Order: sequence, then structure tokens, then C-alpha cells
Amino acid sequence: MELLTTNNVWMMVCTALVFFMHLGFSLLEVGLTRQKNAINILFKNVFIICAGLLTYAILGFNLMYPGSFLAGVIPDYFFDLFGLSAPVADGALDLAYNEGYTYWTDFLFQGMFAATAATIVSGAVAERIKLGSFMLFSVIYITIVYPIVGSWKWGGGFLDGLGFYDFAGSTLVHSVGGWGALIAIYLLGARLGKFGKDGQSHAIPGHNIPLATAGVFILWLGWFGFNGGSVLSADPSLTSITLVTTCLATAAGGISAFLVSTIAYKNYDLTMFLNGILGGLVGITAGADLMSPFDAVLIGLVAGGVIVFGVSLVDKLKLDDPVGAVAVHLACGIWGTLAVGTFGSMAGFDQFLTQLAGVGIIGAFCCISAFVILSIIKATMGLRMEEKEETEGLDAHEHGMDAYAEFGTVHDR
Amino acid sequence: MELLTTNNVWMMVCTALVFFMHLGFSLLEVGLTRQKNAINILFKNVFIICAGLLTYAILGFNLMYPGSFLAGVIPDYFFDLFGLSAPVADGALDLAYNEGYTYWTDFLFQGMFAATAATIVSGAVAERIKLGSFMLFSVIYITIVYPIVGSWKWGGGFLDGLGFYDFAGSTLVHSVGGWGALIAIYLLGARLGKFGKDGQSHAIPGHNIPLATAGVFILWLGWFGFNGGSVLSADPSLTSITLVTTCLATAAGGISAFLVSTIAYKNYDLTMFLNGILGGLVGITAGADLMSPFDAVLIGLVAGGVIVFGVSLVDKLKLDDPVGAVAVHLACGIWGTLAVGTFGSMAGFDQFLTQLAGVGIIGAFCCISAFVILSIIKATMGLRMEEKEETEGLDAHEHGMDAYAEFGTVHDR
Amino acid sequence: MELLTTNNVWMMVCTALVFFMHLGFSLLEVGLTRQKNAINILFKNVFIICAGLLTYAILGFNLMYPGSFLAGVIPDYFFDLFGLSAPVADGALDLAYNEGYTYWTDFLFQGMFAATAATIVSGAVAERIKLGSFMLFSVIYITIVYPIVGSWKWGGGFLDGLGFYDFAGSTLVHSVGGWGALIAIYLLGARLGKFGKDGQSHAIPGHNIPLATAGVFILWLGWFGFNGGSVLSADPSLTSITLVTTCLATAAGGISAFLVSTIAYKNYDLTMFLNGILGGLVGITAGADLMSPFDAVLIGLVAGGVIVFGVSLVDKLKLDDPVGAVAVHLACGIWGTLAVGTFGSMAGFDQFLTQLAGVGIIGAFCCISAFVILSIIKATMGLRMEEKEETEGLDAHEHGMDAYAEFGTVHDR
Amino acid sequence: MKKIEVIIRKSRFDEVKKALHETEVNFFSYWDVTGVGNEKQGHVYRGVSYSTSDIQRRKISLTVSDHNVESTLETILKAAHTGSVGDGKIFVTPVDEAYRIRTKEKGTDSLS
Amino acid sequence: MKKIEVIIRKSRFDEVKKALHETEVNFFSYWDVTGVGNEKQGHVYRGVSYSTSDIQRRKISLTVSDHNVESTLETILKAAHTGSVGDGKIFVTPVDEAYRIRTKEKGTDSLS
Amino acid sequence: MKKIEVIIRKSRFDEVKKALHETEVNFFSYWDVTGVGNEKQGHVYRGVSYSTSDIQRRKISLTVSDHNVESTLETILKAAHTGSVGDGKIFVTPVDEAYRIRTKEKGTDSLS
Ligand SMILES: Nc1ncnc2c1ncn2[C@@H]1O[C@H](COP(=O)(O)OP(=O)(O)O)[C@@H](O)[C@H]1O
Ligand SMILES: Nc1ncnc2c1ncn2[C@@H]1O[C@H](COP(=O)(O)OP(=O)(O)O)[C@@H](O)[C@H]1O
Ligand SMILES: Nc1ncnc2c1ncn2[C@@H]1O[C@H](COP(=O)(O)OP(=O)(O)O)[C@@H](O)[C@H]1O
Repeated sequence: MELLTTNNVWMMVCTALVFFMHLGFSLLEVGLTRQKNAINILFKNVFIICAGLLTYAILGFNLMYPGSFLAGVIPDYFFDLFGLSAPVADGALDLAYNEGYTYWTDFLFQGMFAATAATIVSGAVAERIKLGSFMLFSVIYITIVYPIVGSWKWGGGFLDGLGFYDFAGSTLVHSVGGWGALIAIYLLGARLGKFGKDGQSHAIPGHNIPLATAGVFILWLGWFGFNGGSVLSADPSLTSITLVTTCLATAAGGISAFLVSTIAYKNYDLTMFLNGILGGLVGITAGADLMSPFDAVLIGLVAGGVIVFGVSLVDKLKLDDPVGAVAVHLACGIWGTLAVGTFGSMAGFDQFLTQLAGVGIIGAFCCISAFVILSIIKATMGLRMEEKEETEGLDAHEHGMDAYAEFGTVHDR
Repeated sequence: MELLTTNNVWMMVCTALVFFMHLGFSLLEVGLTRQKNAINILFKNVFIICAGLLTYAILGFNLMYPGSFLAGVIPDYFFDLFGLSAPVADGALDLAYNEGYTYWTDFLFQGMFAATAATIVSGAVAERIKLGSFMLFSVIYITIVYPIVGSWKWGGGFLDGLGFYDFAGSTLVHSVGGWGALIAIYLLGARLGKFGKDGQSHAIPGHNIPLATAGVFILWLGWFGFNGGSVLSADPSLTSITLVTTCLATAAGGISAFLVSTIAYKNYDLTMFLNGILGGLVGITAGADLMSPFDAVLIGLVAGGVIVFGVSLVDKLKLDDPVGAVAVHLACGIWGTLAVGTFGSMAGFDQFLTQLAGVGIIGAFCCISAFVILSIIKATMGLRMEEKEETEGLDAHEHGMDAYAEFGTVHDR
Repeated sequence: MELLTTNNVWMMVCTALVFFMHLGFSLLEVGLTRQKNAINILFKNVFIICAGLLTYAILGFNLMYPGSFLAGVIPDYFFDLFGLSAPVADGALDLAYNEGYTYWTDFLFQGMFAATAATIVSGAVAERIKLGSFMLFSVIYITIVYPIVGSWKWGGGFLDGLGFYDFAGSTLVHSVGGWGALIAIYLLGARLGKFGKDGQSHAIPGHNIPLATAGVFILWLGWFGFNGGSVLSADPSLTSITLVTTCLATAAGGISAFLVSTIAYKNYDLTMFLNGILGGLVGITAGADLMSPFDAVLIGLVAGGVIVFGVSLVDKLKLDDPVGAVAVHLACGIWGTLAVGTFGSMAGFDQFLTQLAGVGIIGAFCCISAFVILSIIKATMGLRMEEKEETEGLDAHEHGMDAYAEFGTVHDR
Repeated sequence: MKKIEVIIRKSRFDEVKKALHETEVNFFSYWDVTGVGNEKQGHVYRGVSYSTSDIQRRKISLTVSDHNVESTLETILKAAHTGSVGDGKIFVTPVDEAYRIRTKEKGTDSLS
Repeated sequence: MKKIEVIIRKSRFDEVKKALHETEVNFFSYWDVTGVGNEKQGHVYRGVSYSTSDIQRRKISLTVSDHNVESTLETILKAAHTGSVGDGKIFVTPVDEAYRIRTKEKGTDSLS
Repeated sequence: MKKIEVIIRKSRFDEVKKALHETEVNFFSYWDVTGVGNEKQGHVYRGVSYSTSDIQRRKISLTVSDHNVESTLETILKAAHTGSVGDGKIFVTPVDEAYRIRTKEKGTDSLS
């Protein structure tokens, strides 16, 4: 009982921290984009956490943790699909749920995770997607795609059976979001003016770097809960080594992205430093409990490099990702998942292949799902704002509001 | 002992989170008002938390938790009124205080709550009240009115005896602040330019919506402590269901305010979404430990509607509430308190009447107190800035400082 | 085991809070300086936390907690100097480390502290130091000077033997940073335009006071972990009294700085209020576990006065400290350390002398070290940006980026 | 046609705008400038009191047809006036030609 | 020499800039102003819908030699045009003298 | 009376202001504009290096009486000068009339 209480306290603290990541994402995204779309970006982020929690309660949670599958792949969702299936009805609570924490804590912690996956997409598609279309897509993605993928590993599905390992979600959360982002920016096209007629890439600087920096600090803080809570108990040794590997990989990711980008571009680029920090965080997430501090530093160092080259690769592919979501969440998510087979206590060639298989299967499923959902939306409601609306700003057209009514308004039609 | 330690850890974490709400309020208020008064608003918020803690230590805490009353109503404050009455003097600590947490944790947690009530008023009276008058009012309100009301229920007074239920303070904290705000904006009058000669309401847009959004996220985070800590222990089932109901009601409040305002005004209004989130938080606060997740969603949905119509009602009454404090804290506070009689495990007609009685008695007491205090201040020091000062900005006149010295200063006399 | 788990949870929460202080410092510093140097300031802060953690892992931690000394002064760093010396290699964790928390938690908590010392310097030298030189200095300072000083007391060195007391680091963290800041601003000289030819001091207003205010709230929040975690266990009575004294001293520091500066300058100066809050925090840090609430209030009241006069003294000495780091961290750090001999359960003349000795010895060591390191850097790489670069802004010259690309860019060469 | 450039206190802007509207002058552009002049203002920042003559002003620029110049000037002179140092200035300058981009109209037709 | 002052929609700015560059006019200054005119825009804020004619515009100021005036005007009239109310205005005013600070050149030499 | 409009580097502003004060020109207005001209600047943002000729400048506008024009021009030409590309421009334009709003004074009396 005492231990359950302590575990539950830790899990609730972690839940609060993961919740707080949504502010981190909001500030990061709003800071790295333009003033004329700031309200729109905030709206999307606020929507995702609210809608995400509700849909996860209605459907996602029971879909993700089914324990039983049809053919080992499709979660067997004939029971308990709609609404939370509280262990005991009517307020009385079942403390026997497990040793780590209560059923309710579990739901809330997982719900916060679910909303994260859609937030990742939000940054990538910023400044040009229709609000309604985005809301529809993200609800479907959180409610169906994310939990099905999650069920394959965390819900005890076939990937779990295969031995695939993903501690806190480099693949199950970040890559799921990252693949969605990749498909979405491919289907949406780049923002007007991002690529010149000659194909040359233009910079579209973010309008508020101090807020973006605050967002990154908040995300790092949130990751104490994201990884620390994924231990699913307050086990002293596991939680504390997890926090140490998380922080060291993050620090290494930042320093490495800073050094690589300084060498590559002869310039102290703060946004690369910040992306490197996030890359380190995503990279360590799959194996945060398996690594020694030294392994963690190595994983972070590589992640920092992945970021710098990932960002420039996305650019070369003429894909437009204003916040670097694909490099951070997809590229580093893949790297982190593979790193489980390369470093730390599970390393080994077989494990590496299993990790690769997991990455591939989930990638294929996410890409196909995202492609189908987005294509249907594109064909029906349309995905992208009209050229005039995009030029004049989404805030003016979708919201009729200014983010900074007194610092030079941007309304103009 | 182990359990006490765990409980105490949880309560300290919650205390820190409730403290952090003061940043949430600061950012929300500063974001929804104009640049020329930003320093003034920040000053008020910083003042309230500092002065609130000190006066609560000197007087409020002992007034609120007296255990004994004259005629059951007036806290019997002849003993131990001034200064904290540490259970054992001279540094040695009494751990026998109770099972949940230490005396000191209790004081600090309650002190953070106390300051919240005055902060609510701060937002409503922004941009026109004299700083000195506001500081005086808020000190009196935190030191006397809030603890007396609190003592009636949480201090074991007559409302507690009647069976009135208010888990974490929909009425005891939020409505107390909300009534104060209502009386204050009535006595103060609207900001210049808010209502045209024809009586038409004009919008005065806030100057920094990203900060306001950050404020709302921080408030939501703080509510993990506000409601979670009101369990007064780390009891796993109670704390975790409380967090679940809190988050679901909040999400529902946001979504509902967003939908209702989109239908009513044909526009995706972020500020309504944000107010809806806060409405959901306030609405669930009175019964967060009594509700099933489904009840919580219903309470939130109603709260979202209350917000949209509350904001427009306040406007129709020609009251000027820049941040929506009356709709959020008063209207949703009342709704939340009544919801205890309507939904959840205590629901029943008798309970509903008791809740109504509590709302009415406390409302009457707060209105009268606020009216008397503010009228005396108005008659002596004056409440409102002069027209010239208000036009030119409180920052220039009270502080001689600019919030953003380089983004277009606002000093101008 | 249960107790260890609980202690460890508390320590991890505190670690996260101390980490979050780095956002507080970032926002405070960026808010109190000019737009044209905002990227630079953020870069420095992001760098410090990343580099600080890595160097502390590589060298600092083992240097600081050696347990053995040469001649009682120089940490005996021949063993285990490089790399974390995990109690048991290869992932398996030693839970027998101590009763309070695991080895890893200890490392991470201490690592967050270490980075703090360098951050203090960062604010003082803002807007004119070369980025490369600052990075070099701060790495050396965190890796060598801070751990050696720390080892003298917290590592069981000679100051510990003398009976010197410094609970959470008024001297060991804040003064160490403060002395570094003092020497650095002396060697660097004032920002162009700070002092007129006639020697008159000019104000250089900060560009974003709302962010600075947010920074102060975040620092206060972080101090729950800074002081609360310095108990090194979750002991209910010690942790909770520590939080109470911390918060009361802080509140008193703010109110006192506000009152004193209002009397002195006939003006409600928010920046003084904020500095007063920080002064109260630093002041209580040395004896937070020894003081009664009343003592804490007194310490805070004095700290508030120290701030107002400290800021003006630094100015009179023609030293230029944009964020008030010397007044906050050095002056109040000294005051807090001496207060251990004046108030609370250890007060006494002998203790006072011991405290004074500690302040003096550490001050001398820090000044000499900082002077030597900075002088060498000055002679080789140079410390200060060129006049043209400083006028045009460090962001343009070191980073080629704008903090607010749309609110009036500042690039101009 | 004449261009009338006005520098006023920001706090008089609403008055001036209303007054212009009442005289049927419904078209102009404005932006914020910093003015240096006779007026001084006191500020305090972290204990340093200082006084500056760099004061935020609003600049209005409008082009009117010749026969509207007088009435517009009078309107502004009245609405922007407080009588204290710092009320601002009006400058009248010649305009050779004006165009409305939408219709390509020229001259006074383009102004309204 | 003539000074050409243009008030355009912010959203046409990139077009205008490109068009000017194509006619070899590579020097000008611009800033954001608020324009009051015939165009109205709807906003909503916390449940209050309102319509305002204060609309963000961009002002371009450039001085050209006399023989460049016509072509520059044409370029702008074309590039800034959308046909809806609110396209903006162009004003042409006389310039007595111009200097390039770097070289102290005067007159049309100083313009490029 | 003449209106002198100056576009300078922001980093020269303090010098220019001081120099103007020394020649007893204590009244003017200024604001920030973006200038397009011969100067180019390199930036980097998330790995994309780019060079732009849109550079932040400060615009000063002041009206002086005819006999002050020369001295003011000289002062500015000197104080704003660095010799590198991008030092900016000065334009002198005619002013028909000037008013001081506070006193309703006209002409050169209104300027100081
Ligand atoms: N000659 C001038 N050219 C441009 N702007 C001027 C000139 N003289 C004054 N101003 C502007 O007018 C404002 C008010 O002038 P000031 O001298 O303070 O007051 P007053 O006109 O009442 O004597 C100044 O802040 C400045 O912006
Ligand atoms: N006489 C004027 N003087 C200065 N600016 C003007 C004048 N007339 C119009 N403007 C500017 O031109 C903008 C567009 O004018 P508007 O009347 O809305 O559209 P249109 O020119 O298509 O009729 C206005 O917002 C305003 O900034
Ligand atoms: N004809 C013009 N009209 C308006 N502004 C101009 C003109 N020519 C130059 N400018 C302004 O002057 C600034 C400096 O000019 P630039 O061509 O870069 O340097 P330089 O004058 O040294 O050759 C430009 O950024 C622009 O703001």
C-alpha cells in the first residue's frame, strides 16, 4: 500500500509534466513561425490536448490496451470499446489494478501521451493547413492510428511478442507523429515563398525565438515525466538512471548539433541548438532505461548530427517543415529505436533487426493510414488554405484576431 | 511514518503547483490587456502572492482554521490570532499534526490558495484601478474576508455543519474572488472606450495572446495541485480520480466553449476556448472527488456554455471585465457548486438546496464585504485612475516604466 | 525501501525543479536586456545547462565529492576523476548508496546546481562579452572552481570541519556565481552608453519585462526544489519547514525591496520588486532549515534592503550589471550566509565568525580563480566584442539571427 | 493637393480621429514615431531615475484637395490641443499628383 | 527628382518589390502603417464582433529621378492592384535635393 | 522652411542625435524603417544561409527654417558617415506651412 501510494504520486507528477509538454510544443511552434499565424497555431495546440483527452477516454484507451487481438494484429475491440471501463463502476475504485499506480493514473498518463503524437504533426503543417481539416485529421489519428500502433507493443500485441523494444516511445509516439508529419507536408506542399522558382530554399524566420526557447526548456522538463513516468513505477534505480540518461543524451544532443552546425554553417545557430536538444530527447527515449550514462552521451551526440543533416535533407527534398518536426521526431525517433540494438544492455544484432522491423512495420502503417486519411480530407474538405488567405495570414481568415494587437497588426485582406 | 512522508511529498508538490498558478494568472491577465498597463498588472500579481503569504502567516491562517466559533459564525479568534501558532515552538516540529502532512505544509498550501482569491479580482479591475487602492483592498480581502468564509466550511464552521460541500473551492476560493471582482468592476466602471455613447460594446483586444495562452496552460498545470492537493493526502484512488475528472472537465469545457462560440459568432475564437478551459477547471473544482469521468465531462460541457453566455451577459450589463473573471470564476464557480447537488455521488435535491444556500450565504457576505471595503477606499483614497492617466497608461503614471521598451514605447503624457 | 523510494521521488521532483530554474534565468536575463542581444543571451543559457551537465559528469561530480583531500584543501582527485564512477558498473544499480536517494539522483541534482553557478555570471556579462570566451570561461568555472569550493563544505573538506554552514548554497552556489560575475564585469567594463562621460549612470531598460517577470516566478518555483531538495531526503518536518521559510523570506524580500525602493525613488519599480524576491530567495538559502518562520521574514526583509542598496552601490562603483546579479547573488548570498550566525537555531557569535571566515575564504578563492582565468582569456582570445559589434548587436554578429524577426528587426551593420 | 503631416500625442489620437471623421475626412494613414522636442519625461529603471525627451508620438499623414486644407487644419489644431508642452506639430507640403491604385484615378478624385 | 510615396496592402508587398526590382529600382524604404479608408474588416474578440477601418498597410517611400517617375508609377500601379476596395494610394511630391551620406554625392547621382 | 528626411544606420543614431543637439537642433521625429539598397547582409536560419538587402534603418524627419538647412545637412552628413556601403540618404523637400499645435503659432516660430 505504501509503495503503491508512492508509485502513484510519482506517476501523477509525471502525468502533470507530460501535460506541460503541450505548452512546450505550443511555444516552440508559435515561436518558430510567423506572427500572422500565431493564433492559429495556439488554437491547434489547445484543441489537440482537449480533444485528445476526450477521444482517448471515449475510444483510444480501450483500443490501445486490449490484451486481446484478432490475428494478433487488429485489437479485439468488441468489448469495452466506448467509454472508460472503470474497474469498478460508480466511483468506488479498484486499487488492485496493479502495483504501480491506479487505473485512473494510467489512463491520464497514457492520454497525455496520445495527444503528443498529434501535436508533432501540428508544427510541421503550420501556416498553411485548414484548421477544420487539421482538427479532423488529428482526432482520427489520435483516436485510431496511435492506439492501434500502441497496442502492438504496449498493449501486448505482436511487436511485443517479437521482442521489439521501445521504452517510452521513440517510435510509438515520436515516429508515429513524425510519419504523420512527413506525409502531411508532402501532401500539403510548401508554404508560399519557401522555395523559389529556381528551387532554392528560402528561410522564413520564426517571429519569437525567446518563446521558442522557453518551449524547448519546458519540453525538456516535461521529458522528466515522459521518460521517468514510463518506468511505470517509482522504482528508485530505474527512474533515476532513466532521468540521468535522458538529461545526458539531451545535453549531448544540443552540444553536438551546436558544434556540427557551427562547423557546417560558420554560425552559432540557436535554433539548431534547440532542435539538437529535442533530438537528444527523442533519441534516448526508446532505450532510456537500458543505457549507461556513457551510452546516453553517445546516443545524444549522434542525434545532434542527425538533426543538422536531417533538417537540411528535408529542405533538399523540397519539403517544408517550419519547426523541424520530421528531423526531430521521425529521424531521431528512428535513430533512438535502432540505438536500442546498438548500445546498452539489450544491444545485439538480432535486437537491431527486430528494432528495424518494428520501425519499418510501424512506419508503413502510419504512412499508409496518414496518406489515406489526408487524401480523403483533401478530396472532400480540402487541406490547404487558399493562396490569398495564406498570404494574408490564417489568423485574419480563420480567427479574425491578432496575436499581438498592438505590435503592428497583421490583418490585411 | 512512510505514509506521512509520501503524503507530505504529494502535498508539497501540489503546493508548488498552486504557487505556479500565480504565474498563470499573471500571464493570462497581462496577455488579455493592453501594453500600456502591462507593468501595472504584473506588479499587482507579484504583490498579491508576496503580501498574501505574509498576511496569511500573520493572521489569515489562524483565522481560517479556528475550530471554534462564536455563535457558530464568527471565528473565535481570541487565541493564536497573530503569527503562526507552530504546534511546537522553537524549530522542533510536531509530526503528529495529522496523518496527511505536516503543519507547515498545511500552512503553505492554504496560503497559496488564499492569494489566489485576490488574484482573481486583479484581472477584472485591470487597466483602471489605482495601484495603492488595489493593494489595500486585496490585503484586507485576503486577510479577513477569505479566511472567514473559509472557516465556515473548511474550518469546521456552520456551513460544514449544514452539509455544504465544496471540495477544492469552486465557491470558497473562486466565487469569493468572483464576487469581489463583480462588485469591484461595478464600483469602478468600465474602461474608457469600452462602451460607446450609444451603449454599444467595443472590443479592446489583448496585446499578447501567446502569453495569455501560456498562462492558461500553466493554470491547468497548477490545477493538478489545486484539486489534487485538496484531497489532503496522497490517497491513490482519490487523488487519481480527482486528476482524471479535473482534466476531462477541463477538456470538455474548452471544446464546448469553442463549439458554442463558433456557432454563436461564426468564428474560431481562441480567447473563448481559453476561457472555456478555465471554466471547466473552476466548474469541476467543487466536486472533483465525487464525479465519475462521465459526470466530469458533462460538468465541463455545461461550464463551456456558461462561459460563452456569461461573457456576453457581463458585457450586456455594461460591466467591463477584461479577462472574463466573472464568467470564469463566479458563474462557473456557482455552476460547479450546484453541480455537486446534480451529478456524482452526493447528488440529490436536498444537497442541491444546501449547495444553493451555501452559494447564497457566501455570495451575500462577499458582496457586502467587498462593497463596504471598496466604498470606503473609494471615498477616501479613490479607486480609479484619472482619465488622463488611464488614457496614457498606468505604466507611465504609476511606474514610469515600459513593459517593452523597444517595441514601440507607450509613454506619452 | 519504501522510504528510499519516497525520498528518491522527492529528490527527482526537486531535480526537475532545479533544472527548470535555467528557464527562469534565461527569461529573466533576456527580459532585462536589449532585443539586439536576445539570441545571444538565450544561446549562453542553453549552452550552460548542456555543457554544465556534461562536464559535471566527466569531471565535476567526482571532484566535488571526493571524501579525501590533500592537505585538507585540494580534493584528492587521483581516483575516479574522469567519468561517473557508478557504484556498480554495467547498468546494475547500487541502492545501498544512502538512505536518501540513489547515486544517480544525487549526480543529477548536483549537476543541475553546478550549472546554476555559471548562469549567474551569464546575466551580469550580458550584451558585451564574446560568446566563445564566455563559453570557455563558464566551462572552466563549472568544471574546476565550483566543485573545488563545493568539496570544501559539501564534499567534507576543511570548511565542513570548521563548522561552516551553508544549507543549500547561499555561498557555495550563489556567491560563487556572484564573485565570478563581479570579477567579470570589472574586467569587461560597462556596456557602451551605460555611463556618460560625466560618469553619470544611464538606464538601459530591458526589452521584455513580462518575460523577466515570468522568469522570476519560475525561479521561485525552482527554489522549492533548490532548497527543498537540499534536505537530501523527503523528511516531512525538514522539507516542509524549509519550504515555509523559503517562501516567507521570498515574500518578505519582495515586499521590502518594493517598499524601500518606493520610498527611495518615489516610484513603484517592478524590477526592484523582482530583484527583491530573488534576494529573499538567495538570502534564506544558507539557513532555510534552521529558521523559524519569523526569522525567515526578518532575513527576507533585510535582503530586500540589501538589494535596493546593492544595485545602487554597483552602479556607483561604475560596474555594469544588467540583471543585478551581483546584488542578488553575491550581496544577498553573503547576507544569507552571515544570517546563519545571527538568526535561527545555530545563531551565535562563534558561528558568525565561522560563517564570515567561510565567506572570506571562498570569496578570495573565487575572485582569484576568476581573475586568473578571465585574464588569460582576455589576453589570448579577448573578452569583449568590438565596439561596432556591440553597438549593432551581438545577435547580428555572433548569430546572424533576429530574436523577433517581425517586430522591427535589429540587424544593422 | 496638399499633404498634411501631423505629429500628435498618442493619447489625443482618438479625439483627432473622431474630429476628422466628423469633417468627413475618412482617409489617412498613421504610425508611431518617437519625437524629440521640448517636452521631457521622467522614468525610473532599477534605481536609476532619468529624464528623456524621446517621447512616443503618433504621426498622421493625409493628402487633401486644396480647398479642404483649411478646415482639416482647424479640426486637427483643435482636437489635438491640450495646452501643455508637447502637443506636436503640423506640416503642410505640396503634392504633385495622387493615384488610387484600385481604379487608377488621378488627382483629387483619387483622394476620398 | 520626385518622391513617390505608396500605401499598399501588406500582402501585395512581395509582388511590388519584385516588380520594382525588375524595372531596376533597387532602392527604397518601407515601413508599416495603419490605414483608414473605405475598406472595412470584421474582427471578433471574446464574443464582441466589430468592424474596423483601421487596417494594416505598408508604406513605401522612394525618390527617383524625373525621367524614372512614369515607369515606376506604372510598375507600382500594376503590381499593387487587386481591384478590391483598399488597394491603396500613390502620392508624388517634389524633392529639392538628395545626398548619399557615404559619398556626399548630390542629386540624381545619389539615388541609385 | 524645408523638411529634411534622413535614412541612417540605426547604429549611427546616437551620434547623429548628439551632433544635432550640439548644433541646437533639438526637435525631430524618428522611426524605424526597412531599407532596400546596395548593402547586403548575410543571415542563417536553421541551416539556410541567405543574404538580404532588407536592412533595418532609422528614418529621421525634421523641418527646419531655410537658413538652418545647410548647417543641419552638414551635421548629419558628418555624424552618420562610416564610409561603407549602406550609410543612407538625405532628402530635402519643400514645406508650405508649419504649425505648433500648442500655441497655434505658424511658420518658423513653430519649429523650435
Ligand atoms: N521641426 C520639427 N520637425 C519634426 N518634428 C518635430 C519638429 N519639432 C517638433 N517635432 C515633434 O513634435 C513633438 C512635440 O514638440 P515639443 O517641442 O515637445 O512640444 P511643443 O510643440 O508643444 O513645443 C516632438 O516630440 C517632435 O516629435
Ligand atoms: N488621402 C489619403 N491620405 C493618406 N492616406 C490615404 C488617403 N486615402 C487613402 N489612404 C490610405 O489608402 C488606404 C486604402 O484606401 P481605401 O480608401 O481603403 O481604398 P481605395 O483606395 O481602394 O478606395 C487606406 O487604408 C489609407 O491608408
Ligand atoms: N531612392 C531612395 N529612396 C528611398 N530610400 C532610399 C533610396 N535609396 C536608398 N535608400 C535607403 O538608403 C539606404 C542605404 O542605401 P544603400 O544603397 O544601401 O547604401 P549607399 O547609400 O551607401 O549606397 C537603403 O537601405 C534605403 O533605406
